[in-house]
Amino acid sequence: MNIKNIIIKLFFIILIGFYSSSISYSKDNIKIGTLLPYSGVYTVLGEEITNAMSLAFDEIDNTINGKSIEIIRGDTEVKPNIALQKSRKLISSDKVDILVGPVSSSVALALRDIVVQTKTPLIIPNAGANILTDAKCSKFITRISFSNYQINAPMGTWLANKGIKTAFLLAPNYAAGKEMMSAFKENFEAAGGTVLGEEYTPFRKTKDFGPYLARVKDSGADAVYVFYAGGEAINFIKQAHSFGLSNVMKVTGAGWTTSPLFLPAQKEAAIGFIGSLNYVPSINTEANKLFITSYKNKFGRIPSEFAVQGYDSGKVIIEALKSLSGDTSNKDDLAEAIRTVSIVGPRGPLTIDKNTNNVIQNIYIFEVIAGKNGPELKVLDTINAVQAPGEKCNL
Amino acid sequence: MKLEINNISKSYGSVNVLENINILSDKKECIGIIGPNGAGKSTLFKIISGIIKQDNGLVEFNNKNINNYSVEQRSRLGISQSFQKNSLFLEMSVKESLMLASSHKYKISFNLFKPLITNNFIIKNAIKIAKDIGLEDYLEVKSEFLAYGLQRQLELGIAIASSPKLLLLDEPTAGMSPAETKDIIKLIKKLSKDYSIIIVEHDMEVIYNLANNIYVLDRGKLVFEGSPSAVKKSKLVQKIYLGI
Amino acid sequence: MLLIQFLNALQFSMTLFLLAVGLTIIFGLMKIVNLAHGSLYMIGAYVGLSIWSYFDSFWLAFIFAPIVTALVGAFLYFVLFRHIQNADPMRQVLLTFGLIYIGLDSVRMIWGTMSHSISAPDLLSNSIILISEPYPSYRLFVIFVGVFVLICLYFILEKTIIGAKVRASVDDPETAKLLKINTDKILFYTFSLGCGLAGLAGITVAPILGVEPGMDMEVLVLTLIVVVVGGPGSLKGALIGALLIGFVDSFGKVYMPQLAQIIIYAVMALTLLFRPDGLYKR
Amino acid sequence: MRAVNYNPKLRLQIMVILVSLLVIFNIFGGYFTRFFIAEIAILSIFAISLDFIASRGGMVSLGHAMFLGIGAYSTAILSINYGIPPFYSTFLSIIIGLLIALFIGYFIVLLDGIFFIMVTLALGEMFHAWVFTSELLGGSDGIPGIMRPSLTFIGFDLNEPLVFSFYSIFWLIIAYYFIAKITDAPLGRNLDAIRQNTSRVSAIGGYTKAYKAIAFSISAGIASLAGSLYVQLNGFISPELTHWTVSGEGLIMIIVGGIGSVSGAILGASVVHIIQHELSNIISWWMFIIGFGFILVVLFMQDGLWGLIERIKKKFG
Repeated sequence: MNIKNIIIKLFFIILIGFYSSSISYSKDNIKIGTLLPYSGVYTVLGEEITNAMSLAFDEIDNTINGKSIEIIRGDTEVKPNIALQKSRKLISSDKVDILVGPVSSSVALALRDIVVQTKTPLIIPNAGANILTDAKCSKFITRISFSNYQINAPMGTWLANKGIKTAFLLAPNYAAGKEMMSAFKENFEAAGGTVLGEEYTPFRKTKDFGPYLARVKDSGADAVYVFYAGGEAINFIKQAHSFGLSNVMKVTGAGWTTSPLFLPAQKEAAIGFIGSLNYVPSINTEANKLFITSYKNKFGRIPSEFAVQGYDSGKVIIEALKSLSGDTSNKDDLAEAIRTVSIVGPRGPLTIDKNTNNVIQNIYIFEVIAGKNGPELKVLDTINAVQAPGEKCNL
Repeated sequence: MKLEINNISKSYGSVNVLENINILSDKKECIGIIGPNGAGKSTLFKIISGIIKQDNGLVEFNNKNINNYSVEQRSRLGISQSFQKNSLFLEMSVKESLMLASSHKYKISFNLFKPLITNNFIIKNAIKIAKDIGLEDYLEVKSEFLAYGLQRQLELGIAIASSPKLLLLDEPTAGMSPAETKDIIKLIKKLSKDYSIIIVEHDMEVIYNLANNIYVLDRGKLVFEGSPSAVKKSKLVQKIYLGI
Repeated sequence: MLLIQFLNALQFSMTLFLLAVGLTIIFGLMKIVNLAHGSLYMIGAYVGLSIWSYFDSFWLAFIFAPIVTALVGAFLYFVLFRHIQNADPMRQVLLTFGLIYIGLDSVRMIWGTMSHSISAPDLLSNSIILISEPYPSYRLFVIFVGVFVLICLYFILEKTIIGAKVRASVDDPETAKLLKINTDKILFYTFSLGCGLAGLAGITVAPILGVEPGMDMEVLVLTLIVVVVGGPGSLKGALIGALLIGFVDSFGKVYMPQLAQIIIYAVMALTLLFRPDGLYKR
Repeated sequence: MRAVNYNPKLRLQIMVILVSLLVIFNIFGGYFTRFFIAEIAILSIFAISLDFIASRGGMVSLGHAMFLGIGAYSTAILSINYGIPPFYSTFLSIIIGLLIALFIGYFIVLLDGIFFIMVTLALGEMFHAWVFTSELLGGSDGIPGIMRPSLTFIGFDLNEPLVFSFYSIFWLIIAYYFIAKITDAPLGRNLDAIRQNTSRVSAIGGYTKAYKAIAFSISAGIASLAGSLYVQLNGFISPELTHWTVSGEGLIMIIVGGIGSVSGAILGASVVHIIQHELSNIISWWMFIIGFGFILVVLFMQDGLWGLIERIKKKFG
């Protein structure tokens, strides 16, 4: 037997394997492709979003006008290049009708061109880069979550009006961290506040905030304004507590810092933190209570704001498809249907900004207080229908 | 060829390994350096070949101060060495090892595109050397599969492939059986017609057979210099070696 | 402020030392650069997390997490490292690279992907007032653990027969064999000890730095830098390297925040430019 | 570091088979497959660059993703900020990578084994940290909207996936040819000798530092080429590409393929990339399996797939 034959056969087997598996056969379903992290550091966000979205579909028995809804998962691994690869597979091989994703902004920016070129509607359930609904906006990209500006800007005005005169800013050194701080700073200074200093910590490499905390304390500001997520949020809050930061100034920041995902680990160290976010579990509406109960029943834990964003993405998809009677053949119509949806979700009323395709939503300003089962988020104030600017976007 | 070693000293901490060593050679000859273990002969060898630097003194080659020359630069001047422990290119064939060893001499080593194995001149040179060292039957054999004695011969071959002016041999018979030793002595004798050689050895019989001038080291000092017959007669040398 | 920063730097250095010392003795004895060292640190923290949340006792976790990690190390030694001892060193390094992948996914499968944290024991959960500034007493405890381990290791290596045997095996394995020192046994114990120290580091800093997937990679690079700067295989080097990197990093963050990301790499590059074998060559 | 047997003939045979396979699948494959083929071709170029210095000169680099990044970012910046046609920016990127590596190489190539790994790792991490926060390079979000070269004047539209895949395969062949040539040339053989026994090459008068520095910069140039093609394929570049684990994955590829065989690197890149893609579609703990498989290869397949092919070939004559 010839060596070449063996090698060729071997390779055909491997390659045919990968080729055939990338072809999908069912044609009648409505296919929703997700581009979310299912491995790597953000896995928990990918799971929350997918879980909650499937919950929304479950409520209508996964069918619209006789067509069943199918979720096809694409694992981005939080790497833009992998996400691109997966998006090509979902769009060309699986022929999905709508894409939902991603979690991080760099991945969203990487996906931007391919979804616009292939006219595949993309619903963003988390990534917050301002530019996605500004200079890089498109009618095929609809953001259900937030823009970084949207969450932080109200807080600047609010804090300044509550008598905070000076602030120190602390955030991870990457695009989102900087966008959030500049949104806060702009509005804080416009309302008469002064920023005494700002520090950007190496992103995902900072575990010990000790050196920075000493610096923040030294500044003598009325408040420190921070944005952290994940392990960094837990570490920051716990370490700030152990250094007694809250004794000398208010600890405030973007609300993710004390997300319900991290509160069980932060415990009483988080008490006193004032933050702003587009969702807090204690919102007192029927829609929210219902959502929390059904999510808890199915997945065994309290949903986070990420889950809410996933759930609302599902809701938006359902409403859009209903308005088209389940017909997804015309991509332009589909995109138009998505951006004209308005719903009332767990976080309150949502509409899509016609000019930018960014969601218009309430922003909640909350304080972490001691509750019966550990710390809770208590709403201090609600800023209604906050819009994000997008002058460079012409839709 | 002229090699001059002038007042070389070397110490490690408080231990003087070499003290004021002088060696002069200005003709084609075979110099032997002997001494008991710890006499400092290996250190002297390494200083001549450039592996380590002396603390004091001067090494001159063809009237040129080469104190600051590295091993590579000394080799390019024509000082080539073989090692006490085999130092071969184990994954290469005998032929290729020898070709490589001469590639620097003939200034083709920076060539990016003409395959080494198609360079006829270098091949001829390698085959000639293989004959000289008695490995012409093993040209295509990988070095790692050669018997130990043959590896020792290849060790010499690589050293002479760049047609050096001075050949430094560090215990060329180390670890060999008496029969193999005989072969290698024969080989070095043949080579000494073409090259100036310095041999470091603790086996006196080998040196008596090969060298025409012998330097005897003891505890870092040069204690005797002379022809093999003079060394043989010297009471001092016998005392050092045999402890009488 | 300066005192606080000094203590922060010292505490970070001691964490690095706990990690680096295990890596460096393994390197000294086996000439293996164990890239999976960070994974063992992570395992220590996670095992500690489980013990802590099950028995609600930090001290139990503090004692047993390093032991479990050492056992994992012993297991790895028997299954893998024993067999590749004489293999090509590069191959050994790459094999441990495969272990990183396995460690990452194993932790994810067993403990999930959430970030967790461990509470400091009640005894150490308060702050101590140092010149009118509160300083968390747990951080002082971390410094104490580092110094304690340092003293123990020094004592074992310099004053006991076992230590002498280890040193002999590091310096000259062939002579050690001639002296009938059972190098296999010594390798086994020191390898496990090194892994256990990584686990100890994991559980010790968990109340400060938390427990989360990906924590292995963060410390791996830092630890490797400490070991290389200090001089692989040298206990003294590990200490000096840890202090250097710890202080440069902590003070760099405060006084040169723009360079915070690259300063330790620069220190390492400069060290190796001028001392290619690290600060302490064995 | 041990390399596979030096065997130019088998090397060429495997290369021909692999390229034919890539071409066949490119012609008959769909949209996704074609992109996938282009990715494989580009990763193969990167693997070749790693393989070259690991096997010729014994330099295992954990910072080579830096050069991937240098190629990618140079291409992006040159074509977006300076309006240089993408085709020429590819060439310029290669030269930039080459020169930077020559400068770096001058300082680091003589470092021994593990020290070399560590310094390349440190340099790579420094570069990553810098890119991650650099305003010019788009920071953590990266740079979108990078154009592909326009070859319409000779009738090729590179925006077609089919054509771009062929374009990538074309570059793969060039890279292979170039590296294979150097491997066989006196320089390549000397580098191989350096890997086996550096001090002896010094003793016979070799210019060890110069050889290694040249090899390092050639390898960096090839890696830059891969980076340049990669950013043109995706139209996007972000700092993730420069992380040290990317270099690590490259090392996995060449170990699986067989170190020092050039075409083995391509084989390894293809197999690892396909398995990775397939596994991550099926199960979420694919890293576990990859890691386990990698350990098995290191333990039991000393020369990787190349060694396997060699053995099969021996068996069947």
